[in-house]
Amino acid sequence: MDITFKDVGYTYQVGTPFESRALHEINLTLRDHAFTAIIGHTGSGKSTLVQHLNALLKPTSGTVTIGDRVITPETNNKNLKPIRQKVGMVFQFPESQLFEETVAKDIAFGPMNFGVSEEESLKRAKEMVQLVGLKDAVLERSPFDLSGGQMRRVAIAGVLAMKPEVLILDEPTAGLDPEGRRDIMGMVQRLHQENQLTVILITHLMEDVANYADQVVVMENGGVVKVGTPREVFSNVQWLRDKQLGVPETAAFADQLIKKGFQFKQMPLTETELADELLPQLP
Amino acid sequence: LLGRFIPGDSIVHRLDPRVKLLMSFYFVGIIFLADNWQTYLFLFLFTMVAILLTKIKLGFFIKGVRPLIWLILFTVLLQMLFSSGGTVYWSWGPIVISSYGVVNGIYIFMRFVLIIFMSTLLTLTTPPLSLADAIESLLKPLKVIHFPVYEVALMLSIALRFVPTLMDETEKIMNAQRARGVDFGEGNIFQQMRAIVPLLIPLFVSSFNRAEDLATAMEARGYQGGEGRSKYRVLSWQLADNLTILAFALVTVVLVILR
Amino acid sequence: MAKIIDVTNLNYRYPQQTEHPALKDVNFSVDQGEWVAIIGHNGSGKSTLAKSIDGLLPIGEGDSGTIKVGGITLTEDSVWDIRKKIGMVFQNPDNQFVGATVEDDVAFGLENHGMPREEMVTRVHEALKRVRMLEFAKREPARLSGGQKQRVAIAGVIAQQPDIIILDEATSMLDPEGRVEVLEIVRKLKEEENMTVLSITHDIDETENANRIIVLDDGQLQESGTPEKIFAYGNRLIAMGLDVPYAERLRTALRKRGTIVPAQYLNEEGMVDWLWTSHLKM
Amino acid sequence: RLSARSIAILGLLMALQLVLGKFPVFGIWSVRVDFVFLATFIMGWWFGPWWAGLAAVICDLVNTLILGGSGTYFVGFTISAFLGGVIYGVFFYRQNMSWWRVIMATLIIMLVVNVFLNTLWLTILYKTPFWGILPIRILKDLILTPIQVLLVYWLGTNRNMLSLRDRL
Repeated sequence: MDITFKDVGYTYQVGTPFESRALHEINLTLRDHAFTAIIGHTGSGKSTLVQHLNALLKPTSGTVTIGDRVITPETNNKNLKPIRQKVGMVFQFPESQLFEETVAKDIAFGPMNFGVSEEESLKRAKEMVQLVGLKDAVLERSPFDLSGGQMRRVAIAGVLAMKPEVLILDEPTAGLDPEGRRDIMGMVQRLHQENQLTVILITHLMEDVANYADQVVVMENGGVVKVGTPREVFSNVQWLRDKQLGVPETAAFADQLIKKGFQFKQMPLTETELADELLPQLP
Repeated sequence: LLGRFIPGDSIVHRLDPRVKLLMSFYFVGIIFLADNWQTYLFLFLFTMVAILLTKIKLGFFIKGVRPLIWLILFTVLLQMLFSSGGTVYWSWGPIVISSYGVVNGIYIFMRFVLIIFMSTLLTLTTPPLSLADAIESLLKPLKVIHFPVYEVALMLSIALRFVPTLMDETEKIMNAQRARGVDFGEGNIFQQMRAIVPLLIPLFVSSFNRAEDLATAMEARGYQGGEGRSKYRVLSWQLADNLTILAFALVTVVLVILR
Repeated sequence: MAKIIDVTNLNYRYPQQTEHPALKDVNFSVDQGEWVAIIGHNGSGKSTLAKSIDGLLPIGEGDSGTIKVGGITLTEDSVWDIRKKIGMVFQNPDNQFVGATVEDDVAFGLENHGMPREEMVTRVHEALKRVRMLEFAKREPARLSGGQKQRVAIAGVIAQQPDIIILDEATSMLDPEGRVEVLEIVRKLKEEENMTVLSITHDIDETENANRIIVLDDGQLQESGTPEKIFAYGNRLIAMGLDVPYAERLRTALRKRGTIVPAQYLNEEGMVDWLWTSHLKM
Repeated sequence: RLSARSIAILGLLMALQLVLGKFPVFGIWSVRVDFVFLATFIMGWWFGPWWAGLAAVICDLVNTLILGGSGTYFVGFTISAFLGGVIYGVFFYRQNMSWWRVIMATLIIMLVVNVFLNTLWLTILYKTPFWGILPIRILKDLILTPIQVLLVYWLGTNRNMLSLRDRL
């Protein structure tokens, strides 16, 4: 399911004194089965952009095409629900959406809203708990008795249980420790590779972009300023610095080495790539 | 962000919030004195002068009437239809439109409008925080009867400080649940009631967690009750404040004479 | 050097979770002017340790040990004096902002100590200037970024002029810019005021500034050493709740490919220099 | 004396009460249902009549004076707010939740506070004819009562809310 933006603009609180333009002239295609990372400063419009992907927001100008559904400013608010089942959204700090008395019920909540039977939903809950790396024993516990990292996984399981085709994650590892970050990102990568999920990731962590994404969208002041593969985007270290976007550690390190006279065929993005390229240049 | 305060530099803006608060209470009191067209006209003129002094457009004041418009129309209509006396213009069974009724209706309308204008004047010209300070300051005498003034003031300021935070949070949770297939405000009454469960529980839980964090931070910064605390924010009473009180006193005298 | 924090045989259990102790026999001390980073994965007891030093935890039966701050033993009577010596910055920028505006928040701690208003005004002004938030003095917290809110929290600490600043995962919820700003300010405070810093963190940049790193696991002190020593643990750092520094990752990757790499940990600069000199020898 | 913790929790609940007043999540016919009463109920349940009453008073002050809610400040409505908090406190503070308690508390608040007192205040303040608006008020409250009963009972027996109370 491709998602296409055509001349999309979005303005908050149109017609009030607080009117503010959050997006303008967005033209973008997010391909089926791709892993896209969206980067940019806080306030650059990333979160507004992704809320168009499951029709939580409708464009104030232009059109968003999600699979075979076309969303325009005139689209009726009803009947948007099927889109939200197909495009699952994990908000930042998603543990704040937990509310049920047990983990199982909370995970089953989403699918049941989309008409899946209770029995089937609870069965999915059991699957999803394993998928996000938790033990069956948590199913009957209150989600509020779990640790922060476990709550985060339950919340993600709650979205996965809807069996979406597209998974949007807004900084899914914010506030977690390195181990938790690695686990969550590993899980996302598995979902992408094994379950063929289209993944859209908002992140500040350039390492994650370099390691997992195959397309990067760079946003600034409500517009898209660059789209490309991680290597294309990260090759120009100076451009990244000018935009104050943060440079992946490998690229930054390689950049220092280039200044010292090292040469690389292409900009290395991970330490293994860098090591491979360094090997022939060392005694 | 909060409330309806419109920043400005008028003489009304600069008045001590305590004076504005007290006088807006007092105004509700003296409006009971109005009982004929002279008194109503006088109060109307007085209110208009006050509004003029704020340098804020009249439209903002009229907006304050909007939420009560049905109550106003309903009250005015009942007054007009069911009070008898004077010349009868039209009647049908118990329903009578008389000159007395029409005049009464107009008075009631004026009463509504004047009260709303005056309290709107307060909220438009006074920042929320100043009003909170004023409330605290005016509660202070209650310390004599062991009323927990400091604690209440602190709660009030915490409440004000967290309203925008919780507004954002509410919005966020609603979006998250919408993404999980919840429709807010749609369907029959039971569906609508069911829809708020996934909103309310997270809100209560998050408020509780925030409060715990906040309490820890407060204690880490040496908060041990209201005793012995000093205050960073101060209010200062000036000549204009005394003059305002004088003006209201004069209005009262005039009203009594005009009655 | 004088020990400004001295913890001996500290044992702690949370009232609700009596079966599992949060801290077991913890012993450690911090010197005046030292920057100590405490690391450990989530649930290892780091935050518990920080809070117990400030007397912020309810003490029950079976909790034992002594905590001395600036020579004073922490007791129910001395806790308020000790809190004056310590400024804490917590994880969630929103939940520690007490005041309705920036300046009110900075003044909150001073008000608690009954400081005369004139002095408060100068201290608030000075503190906001130090964290470069002066122009935001009248702002409400809802209009600030996470990093700005944390800077205000630090201003609140500065205004109280404590000897110690404890950062309890203070940068973990910030975006990269916010993180850099906050760390820069803390670094300056330490240099200019000789303030003692205790930072609980997962962030590698934060630990690089430290003089010493302490590793907690399951409520016990596992390890203590210079960043160089701790960073050399390579991939084991992840289980300790810390990222692996980039230079260390590269050193491991090169070693795996058979390159003879230096035996000890090198920081990034050191790594570049070493690569460069080896490169020249070719 | 109140601990920092209780002050913070009450302060946050007050903030929540103000926020809930701004989100009319649903309505039936033209009766707007907001959830302000749920925050008041929680304060009464957790902190007792005195604090719940006091907090409700402060919320009323904030709502009318600061947020510029409906109309003007009038001491009568403050009395109503106070009584609402007190009644929830009397019925639920350190008491077991039961259907009849919920029904009684809700009915008393509806009849005494909403129907009788609030109509009286309008009559005093705006000379609105008492008997003229009483039927409308009664009709509106007839619709609201069962909704409030259900929601209060549900919230008061919710496992997550109970565990929050245990953490107090």
